[in-house]
Amino acid sequence: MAPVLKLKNITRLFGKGCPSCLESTGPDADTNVCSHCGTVVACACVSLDLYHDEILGIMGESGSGKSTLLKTLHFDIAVSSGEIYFENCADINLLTMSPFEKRRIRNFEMGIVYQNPHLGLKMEVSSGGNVAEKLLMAGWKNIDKTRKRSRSLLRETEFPVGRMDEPPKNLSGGEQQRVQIARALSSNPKVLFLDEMTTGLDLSVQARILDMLRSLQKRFHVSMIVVSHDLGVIRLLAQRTAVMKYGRVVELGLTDQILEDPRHPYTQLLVNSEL
Amino acid sequence: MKSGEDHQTVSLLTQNIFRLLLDAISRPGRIYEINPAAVGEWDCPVPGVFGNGDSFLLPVLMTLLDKEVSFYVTGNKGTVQEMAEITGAHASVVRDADFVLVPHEAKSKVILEAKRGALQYPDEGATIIFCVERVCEGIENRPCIRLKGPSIADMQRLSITGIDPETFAHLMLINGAFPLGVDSFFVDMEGRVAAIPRSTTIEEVKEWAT
Amino acid sequence: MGYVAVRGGEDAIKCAEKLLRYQRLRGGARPLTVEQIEGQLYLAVDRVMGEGSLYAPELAALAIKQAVGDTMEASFILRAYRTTKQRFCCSIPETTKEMRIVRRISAAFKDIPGGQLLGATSDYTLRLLDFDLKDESPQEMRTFIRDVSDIAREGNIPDTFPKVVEILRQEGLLVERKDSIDDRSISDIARQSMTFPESRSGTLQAMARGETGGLLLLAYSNMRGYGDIHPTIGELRVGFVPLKIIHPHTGEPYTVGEVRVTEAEVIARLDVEGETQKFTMGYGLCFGHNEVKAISMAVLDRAMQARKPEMPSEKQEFVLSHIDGIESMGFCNHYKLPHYVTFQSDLDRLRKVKEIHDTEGNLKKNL
Amino acid sequence: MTLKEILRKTFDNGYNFAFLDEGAKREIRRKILKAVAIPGYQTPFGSRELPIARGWGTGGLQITLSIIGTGDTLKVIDQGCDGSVNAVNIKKFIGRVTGVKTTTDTNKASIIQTRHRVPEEIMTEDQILILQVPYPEALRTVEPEETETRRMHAEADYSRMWLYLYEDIVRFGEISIGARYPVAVNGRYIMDPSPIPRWDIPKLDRADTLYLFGAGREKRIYAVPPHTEVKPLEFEDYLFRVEDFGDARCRRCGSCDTFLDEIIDDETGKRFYQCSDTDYCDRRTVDGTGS
Repeated sequence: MAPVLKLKNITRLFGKGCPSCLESTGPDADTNVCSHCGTVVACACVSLDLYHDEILGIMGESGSGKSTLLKTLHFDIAVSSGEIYFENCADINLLTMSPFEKRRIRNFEMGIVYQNPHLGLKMEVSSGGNVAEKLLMAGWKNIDKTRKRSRSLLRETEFPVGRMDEPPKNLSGGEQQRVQIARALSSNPKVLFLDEMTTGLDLSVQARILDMLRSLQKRFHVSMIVVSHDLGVIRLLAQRTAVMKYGRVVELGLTDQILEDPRHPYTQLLVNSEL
Repeated sequence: MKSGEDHQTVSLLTQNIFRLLLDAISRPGRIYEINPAAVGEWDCPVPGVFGNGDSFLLPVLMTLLDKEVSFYVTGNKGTVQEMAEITGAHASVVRDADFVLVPHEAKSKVILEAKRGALQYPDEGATIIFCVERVCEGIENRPCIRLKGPSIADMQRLSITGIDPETFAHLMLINGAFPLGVDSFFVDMEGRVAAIPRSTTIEEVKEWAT
Repeated sequence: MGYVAVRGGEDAIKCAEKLLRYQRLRGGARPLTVEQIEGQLYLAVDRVMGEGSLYAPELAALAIKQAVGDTMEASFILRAYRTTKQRFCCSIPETTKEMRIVRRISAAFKDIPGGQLLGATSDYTLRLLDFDLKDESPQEMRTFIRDVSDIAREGNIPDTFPKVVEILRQEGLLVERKDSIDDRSISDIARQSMTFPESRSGTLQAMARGETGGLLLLAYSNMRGYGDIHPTIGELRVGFVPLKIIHPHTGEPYTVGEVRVTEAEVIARLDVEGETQKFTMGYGLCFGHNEVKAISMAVLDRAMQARKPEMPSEKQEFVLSHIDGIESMGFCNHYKLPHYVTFQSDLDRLRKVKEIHDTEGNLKKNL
Repeated sequence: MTLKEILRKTFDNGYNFAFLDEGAKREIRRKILKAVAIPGYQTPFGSRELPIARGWGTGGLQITLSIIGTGDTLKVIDQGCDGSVNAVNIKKFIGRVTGVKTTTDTNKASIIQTRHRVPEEIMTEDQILILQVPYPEALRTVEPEETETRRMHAEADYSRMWLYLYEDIVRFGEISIGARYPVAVNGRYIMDPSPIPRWDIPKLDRADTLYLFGAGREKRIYAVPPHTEVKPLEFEDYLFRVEDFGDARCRRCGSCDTFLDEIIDDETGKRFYQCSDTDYCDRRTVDGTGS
């Protein structure tokens, strides 16, 4: 079956770059800083496929490039080179599209939940408004219907709907993440990106949100990419997992297999340190 | 145009012509006429820019062009230097030109290369001035174009002769991605003027007799 | 009925104009001559020329008289006059290397090639009210002028001075600007609306005609830490630069006069270029003698080079949109115009909202 | 006055006909044509300083001066009133530098420059209405940066404006915008109609008249050509509404179908209403169409 999203050789450098950047960095070189020009190689030649109804995990330590990768997929950060193909856009590399088309795809085909809710939400606007914004973007012109839809989405995320007219700045961290999820799902997107979304939350809240995400994935038939440094999150959500280090994917496979029987020494280190 | 008074006369004449152009672009496809008497008062020789019969073109150019803008003339290159001297505008390649002049019956394909502006600044799209034999109100069942869009109450018919028949297909192509596009004026040999701004959709081109 | 009553307002306007003139003259003092203003209030004249963006000392002096000493208003009068003048040609871009200098200092070096030249400044004088000025007699003035003519004579001053920043440039310590001005691309903000990001020439023009106080405020916010470029004055010059145009007939450069300007080159904190650290520079130049303006301009010029603009003084759009005195003064004053129609419209909404609030209690239940 | 006399008069004053130099007029005229060709789009222009202050109508004035000719008849209003000090001042200035006829009669004017009102009289295709604009950017309410608002217009990315209206309704139960109500022009650009009351918004929609908008300080010109759709932003269940004067009537002409000024009587402290369009009110009073 064709993937929903296909990444080919996604590379992102921070710095001016030089011909030696790629070969002088990576797990073998044990660094992501180019020794010739000082450029940071955040992602290098990452190729991944995301399939229907799948949750793909990306794990690695901070600085492994996993968050940068996710942000390039959502067009938050430009790539240095690479291609992204999306099921609904035939054979067109999304990265060659106009800002206008990119925005349309991002608004209607994608959703994202950031670790930092300030990135995903307008803190002064009501929570319901934050969810409604994407509907308004799509041309909804009926307040009552918009509110009903926002309310039901918030209910799905187990948000206390009585507080939907309060701005996120008045809410707890867990509630803010629920608003982000409701907002991300409001346009019925094909793919959802989750960037360390439970990091920093209480363990009990974390567990409830993860459960809720699993059921939402089934109900909304949305494919997800979940970035986390937390093996627990990956284990609970992801069917397949990619392990990243210094901007490279060092291991890719079924999550169970990777966690039970890691091949790459780095993965082994990660898994063992977790135990 | 030396004394102050002559300067003032030009000032009023260009005002007059500008108002006509403003009316024309506000009501696409409608015909407006330059008063021949007004042009007669023009205190400078009015040579045909592209030869005889376009004596109304120069007043239009004087109204719109000056040293702040650039222009391009399709075909007939002989007039470029003269036009630059009279108007003060500088000649440029078609890609950069603020104004593109298409003489009588010249092939209009080159307008495909004219500036269409950027999404942030669509006003940078070029203004095209077509020098034609005759513009008149279109009559049903006769060769004419049908115009629709903002600025048009219902539908407006327009008939133009002495123009490359491909022009309208080109304009439709260029102005297909509103707000990008070009704005066109058609000036005929008897001083009649019509305009088709980029916002106007050219709906139907019946077989065209030139 | 307030404003509504002011129908037939023409009479009211005429009376207001008369009253203004009356206010100016009723003290009975001898009328100020334009010459006096031009000669003895020359810093005000310079400021008005800069902000009015027209180099015309006599007209600026006249504007100051007409504006009863309000330099903002005077700049406005001068700018409005300027706008009616057709532009026949542009002067040839000039470097300030040829500047005929009357004052020049550097804070970066103890001594500089060509030497420091203090010139006319009140920087080191005690700001004590000088009661002697109350009764300055023409006789005393003449004596004074004769006595000091030795100091004032410019014979000892070289024609030109080397540029201080050249020392750093030659050592390769200065970051060269990538957006330095190319002759062909000089924009003219008086004829084209600014767009952002604005070109460097447009940016410098906007600041050169900016309001001194406005520039100072923004630059000062930067100096205090809302942004922070740590400026050092590389060189501050006051002097005259030749004004040249291309002669319309011969096509040759032709000097038509000279203008007094103040120029500030501010060296600011280190920037990383490649692997080494370098200095960066901010530049300011304005009509007349106005050091606070030139320095503020240079500080802002440098601040706007910030890679990640965060503070107001670092944001080009913010700085350039708010420094024009004529615009900000006009808009501030426009709030004095009647607004009762819009106010009525707002009133209607407020009443409606209140009505909904009062009748439906908790309106959110309905939503 | 003959043409020559007019010319001599204005030129002897030391100023060009219509004050602006020919270069300035040509530039403004070119921008006006572009503005008409792209309805609702804000065209930047090299705004000139005028002898009246920024914010006092310099945008409208530059348009008027650029289009006006000796055959025109001019009317200037402020808040609907021909006699207000600012309107008189502007009219006097234009008269002085052009010598054109002026009028207070809406029907007789070929050019009307206005601040904050559209005349009550339905205007014809032979007339041009020029509105003075303090803030040309309708999106300024939601975004202070020009670079960003320009991008939003470029991409027709208006969700933040709609969100603003949504929030307004959530908080107040109604859209609480008074004047300067945002409109969509030709289904493309969101436009600031200048601070006219909502009462006047419907007059912009598919009108016979050309509307030109000038913002001098902000250096923008925009236009609503004749027969162009102008729709106030609204929701199906929260419709745009004009001002409601209840059963109030004009104290002078008795009108109940015009925009009214609410006035408090100095002596009695009582509230009464009067037409904001003074010319319309005057004519109704004379005609005896009033009560």
